Amino acid sequence: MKVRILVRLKNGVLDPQGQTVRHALHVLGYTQVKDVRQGKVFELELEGIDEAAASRLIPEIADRVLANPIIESFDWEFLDKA
Amino acid sequence: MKVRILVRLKNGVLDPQGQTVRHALHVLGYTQVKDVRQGKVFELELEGIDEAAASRLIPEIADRVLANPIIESFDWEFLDKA
Amino acid sequence: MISEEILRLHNLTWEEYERIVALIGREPNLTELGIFSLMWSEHCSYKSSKIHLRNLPTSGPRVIQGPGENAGVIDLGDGLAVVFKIESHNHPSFIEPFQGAATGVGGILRDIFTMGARPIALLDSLRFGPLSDPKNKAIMDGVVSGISSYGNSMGVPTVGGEVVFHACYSHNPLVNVFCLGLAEKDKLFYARAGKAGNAVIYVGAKTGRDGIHGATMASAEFGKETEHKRPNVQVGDPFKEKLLLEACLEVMARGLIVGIQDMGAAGLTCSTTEIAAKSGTGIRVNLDFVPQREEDMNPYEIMLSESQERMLIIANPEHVSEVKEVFAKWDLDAVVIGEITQGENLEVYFKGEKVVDVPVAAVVDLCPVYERPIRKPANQASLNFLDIKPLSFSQDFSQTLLDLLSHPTLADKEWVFRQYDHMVQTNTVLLPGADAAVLRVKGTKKLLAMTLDGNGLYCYLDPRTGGKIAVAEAFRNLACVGAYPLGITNCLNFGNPEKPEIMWQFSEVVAGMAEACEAFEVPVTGGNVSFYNETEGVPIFPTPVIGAVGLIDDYQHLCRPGFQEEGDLIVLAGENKEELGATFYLQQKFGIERGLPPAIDLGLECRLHEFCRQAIKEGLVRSAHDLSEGGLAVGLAECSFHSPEKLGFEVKLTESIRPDALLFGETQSRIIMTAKEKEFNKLASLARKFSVPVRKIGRVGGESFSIEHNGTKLVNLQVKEAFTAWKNALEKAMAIG
Amino acid sequence: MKFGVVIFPGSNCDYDTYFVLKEVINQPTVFLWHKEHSLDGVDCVILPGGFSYGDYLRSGAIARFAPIMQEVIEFASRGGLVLGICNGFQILLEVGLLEGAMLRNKNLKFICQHVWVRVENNRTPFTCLAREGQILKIPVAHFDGNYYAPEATLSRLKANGQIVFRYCTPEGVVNEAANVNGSLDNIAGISNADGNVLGLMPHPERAAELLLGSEDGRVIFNSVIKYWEGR
Ligand SMILES: Nc1ncnc2c1ncn2[C@@H]1O[C@H](COP(=O)(O)OP(=O)(O)O)[C@@H](O)[C@H]1O
Ligand SMILES: [Mg+2]
Repeated sequence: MKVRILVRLKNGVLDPQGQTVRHALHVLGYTQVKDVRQGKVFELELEGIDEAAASRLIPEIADRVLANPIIESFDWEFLDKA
Repeated sequence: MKVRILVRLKNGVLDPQGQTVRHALHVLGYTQVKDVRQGKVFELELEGIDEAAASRLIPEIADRVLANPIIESFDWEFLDKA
Repeated sequence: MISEEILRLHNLTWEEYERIVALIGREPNLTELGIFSLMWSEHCSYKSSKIHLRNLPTSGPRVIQGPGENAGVIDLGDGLAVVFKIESHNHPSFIEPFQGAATGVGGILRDIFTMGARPIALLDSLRFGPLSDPKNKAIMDGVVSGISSYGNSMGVPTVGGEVVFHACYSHNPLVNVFCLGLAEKDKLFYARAGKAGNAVIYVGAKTGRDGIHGATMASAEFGKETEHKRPNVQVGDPFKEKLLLEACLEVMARGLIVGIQDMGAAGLTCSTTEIAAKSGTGIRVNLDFVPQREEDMNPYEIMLSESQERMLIIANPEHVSEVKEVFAKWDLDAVVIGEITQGENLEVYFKGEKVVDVPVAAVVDLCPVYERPIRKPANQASLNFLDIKPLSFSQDFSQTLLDLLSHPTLADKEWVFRQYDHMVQTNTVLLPGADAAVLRVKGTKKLLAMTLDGNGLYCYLDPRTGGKIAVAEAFRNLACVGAYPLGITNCLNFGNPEKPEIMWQFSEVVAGMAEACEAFEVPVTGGNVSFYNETEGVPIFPTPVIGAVGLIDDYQHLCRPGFQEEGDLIVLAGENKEELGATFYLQQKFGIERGLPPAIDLGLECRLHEFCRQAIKEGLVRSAHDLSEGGLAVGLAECSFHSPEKLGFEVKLTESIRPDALLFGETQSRIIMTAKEKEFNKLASLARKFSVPVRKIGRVGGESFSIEHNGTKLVNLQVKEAFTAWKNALEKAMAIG
Repeated sequence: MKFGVVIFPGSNCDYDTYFVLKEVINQPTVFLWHKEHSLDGVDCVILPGGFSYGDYLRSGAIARFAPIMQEVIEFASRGGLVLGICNGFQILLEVGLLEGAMLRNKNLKFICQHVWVRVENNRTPFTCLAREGQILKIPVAHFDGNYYAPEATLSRLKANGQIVFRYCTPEGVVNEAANVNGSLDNIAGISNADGNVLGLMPHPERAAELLLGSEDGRVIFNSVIKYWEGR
């Protein structure tokens, strides 16, 4: 079973990386890019666990380990449930 | 218009980040996690550009700026086409 | 079954192949061929350079280990030894700047701690193309962050180095990294196998398909296609290496191991064969036990992989479980993969089959040695011809000085070293930016000084003189902080050795270096050769980089480069001559890269250094700074920039030479000192003792730079303006957009 | 008094801190291993600088789960003195002993240099020998030192005097020019509400000997000793 977890800075928290990428894109002439936010993606391969249990496990892992709730929020999804 | 670009290490390229997270999860008892790959996510807000043009622009930006094509590959999708 | 095509892919010639067949008495299989191709590559075998390197002096009373091991070792006294070495990672850094430079740092660190030393300092010598090209900017940005990432994470301070820009390095950056470690003199470790039956233990990261053919890649000239056809790039894991460092030093301290060898550019191949060859034993390994990161790896891949952060340890079987415990403590794998044998072969097993069986001596010691043809380039004479008479020297010298100071090559390098943790380990006494980095040795009164120096243009125009100057300049930098040289390591960056002109440059540079080392009576304890630095047939300047290590016996005899106090005398030791060939000034102001580099008198140079150290020891000088690129005017400006209060100066000169040669000429054997007025007589008589000319040329003070020549004001510049230009130039050049 | 310096995998200022406490300040000092459950009877725990677990996930994010951290939390809740330096500060934030979080430096580069910080509160165990407003020259060396806290947290920190150090100019002016990494309100170090836990980004152990350019960091270690002796 594969899941994908996206961790992003919360709205309102300054994102210096995103800002720098945006600036770099503008310098290169990509002015259509109005805003950039940068975050992290984790792809986890799970074994020996069913869908329901995974649906409880993933938010726990994300909240406890992968994201820092003071500055970050997360989303997740199954990539395949095999 | 919003797009999301996922940048990940190519298969076979060592992923120290993912390995370290995996190790930490195991120590915490999350042994169902067989593998972890860590990557980056970029969310771009585009303006003054239509869908077709964006579909050409995004891969170009991803290849030139967001990803390091030597060790990373990318995927992208529209989040909304407004 | 071995075709011409396969040989070509392995960078082996037909003659070399025939030699392999003769040595092993049959045709090699593919894995065996891979093993030979790695170990017989230029990178590992030094087949083109060996006969020249033999001319370097390598012995001396303090030498514990000269060339031939992972790093050189010099006796420091107090039961301590310094272990140091330099390595290039030029090609990988061009392909992937961040990872290329990072793994370069990882590799040199392993070379040092393999010997039982704790790395205490890194220095980096970097050369890039002009920053006006965004590609060069990206390479530099990646290289600097790669070094920063790996070194900082390891907790080894990067305390110095050099950064030089020239078009010849545009598609061929030079990334040379130096590391120095400290060890107890009687607890050094070497690549030794001990007796038959000893266990061969694999420790550290798992093996993947990283950089297969990396060592072969480092020995092949760059072509356009490299831009597209990128080989498998290695990714560094500094965290794992930090654990490896601690675990290795722990098993060594506990006396649990017999020998150790890092897995560098040639991975398992190099470590297994070298350990056995150095001890005259055989070695047997079973690849099924090698920890693997990827699936379905074949013996060829496992033997040739360049995965980072791995080591091979030899231990008495009785100690294996304790070794494993130590590695487990640090969360690392330690797996017995084989044993030392009584035979003389490397035997490799895979899935129950013997897949390799070759004599280790053939692999390690019997690589052909080439005496490649040498020819002086046809255009050398015309390159050396320079008539400076037609060059106008009526110009705004203040502006010229400002221009030179704000060229990235001469400008402040803070943009670079601010990204390096240069203070971790709390030993750094002289921070980056000074003539040499200076570190204290905890528990003693001693200070160690280190510097990296090279000048490609000098070597291009006159490789022999360039080689001498590279050594002399490095030692001059040591002398200015009060240190005497203990030894050098060197990295020789050259073009394609199959071209006789390149081999001429190489042999001349090495001869020049040898002559200088002999004059100073300082040994060469190791180094590295990087050939094939060419892009589309155009070679870089021949660029030797000297890594010099010096000692100050008592920390009270440390001298700094910056002006100390208003009113101090400025004293010039050495003489100003009319030498403009090969100068930075001609290159920048007139676009001229011709003529001859400044002459060097090694006898005078030695005496100058002796004098400088003695004057520092006797407390006669308050600051000392050597003159090199940019000459007197740039040197004086630097003394001001390094002074805590940014003091200006007033200098009056009377030589009857061209004013531009006076200001910007790069005559050798010169040091700017400052002294109290009342000490000058003592200083002058000390100088006479060493037959070194010294002379008052001005005074420290004021808020401007003022240089007068026979009553004419040549330079009049506000310190603030010059400082700002010098300080901000690199940051500006590196800004995005 | 007895100091304990925790070693996490990837710590690299552990020995520097130990050296200063033991050899320069001459205090009994021991190392504490991250896998242990005992604090060995120490009176002050120091979480040193470095790159625990490579800082690969987030600085301090994995070290917070180390077995020894349970003991550190327990120790702190009993009023024990805990000092986090650089990576140690980041770990204290991640584990929740201090409030807020660290973002990447505003210039997205690692920064190593001497900085000046102003002592904003000298009524803590870590600053009791300093003058309020005293300016200390201490080096920083970090990638993630850009302190952030939500507004409510920041007001609380201010109201309680929990902001202990701010980046300032050599003259002591707290302004944007002195804010090396972009920290909220120039914050270089904070304490918990009780004042027994302190985290700071600058490295006092690198500023404890004149030979290395500054002795200003000693006041922090000396304060701890003074506080503990006068308890
Ligand atoms: N320019 C040089 N001068 C002197 N010795 C050199 C030079 N280049 C290489 N050597 C020595 O040759 C030996 C083999 O070098 P190298 O293959 O780089 O070592 P490693 O296997 O550790 O990478 C080393 O001891 C090195 O010091
Ligand atoms: Mg080696």
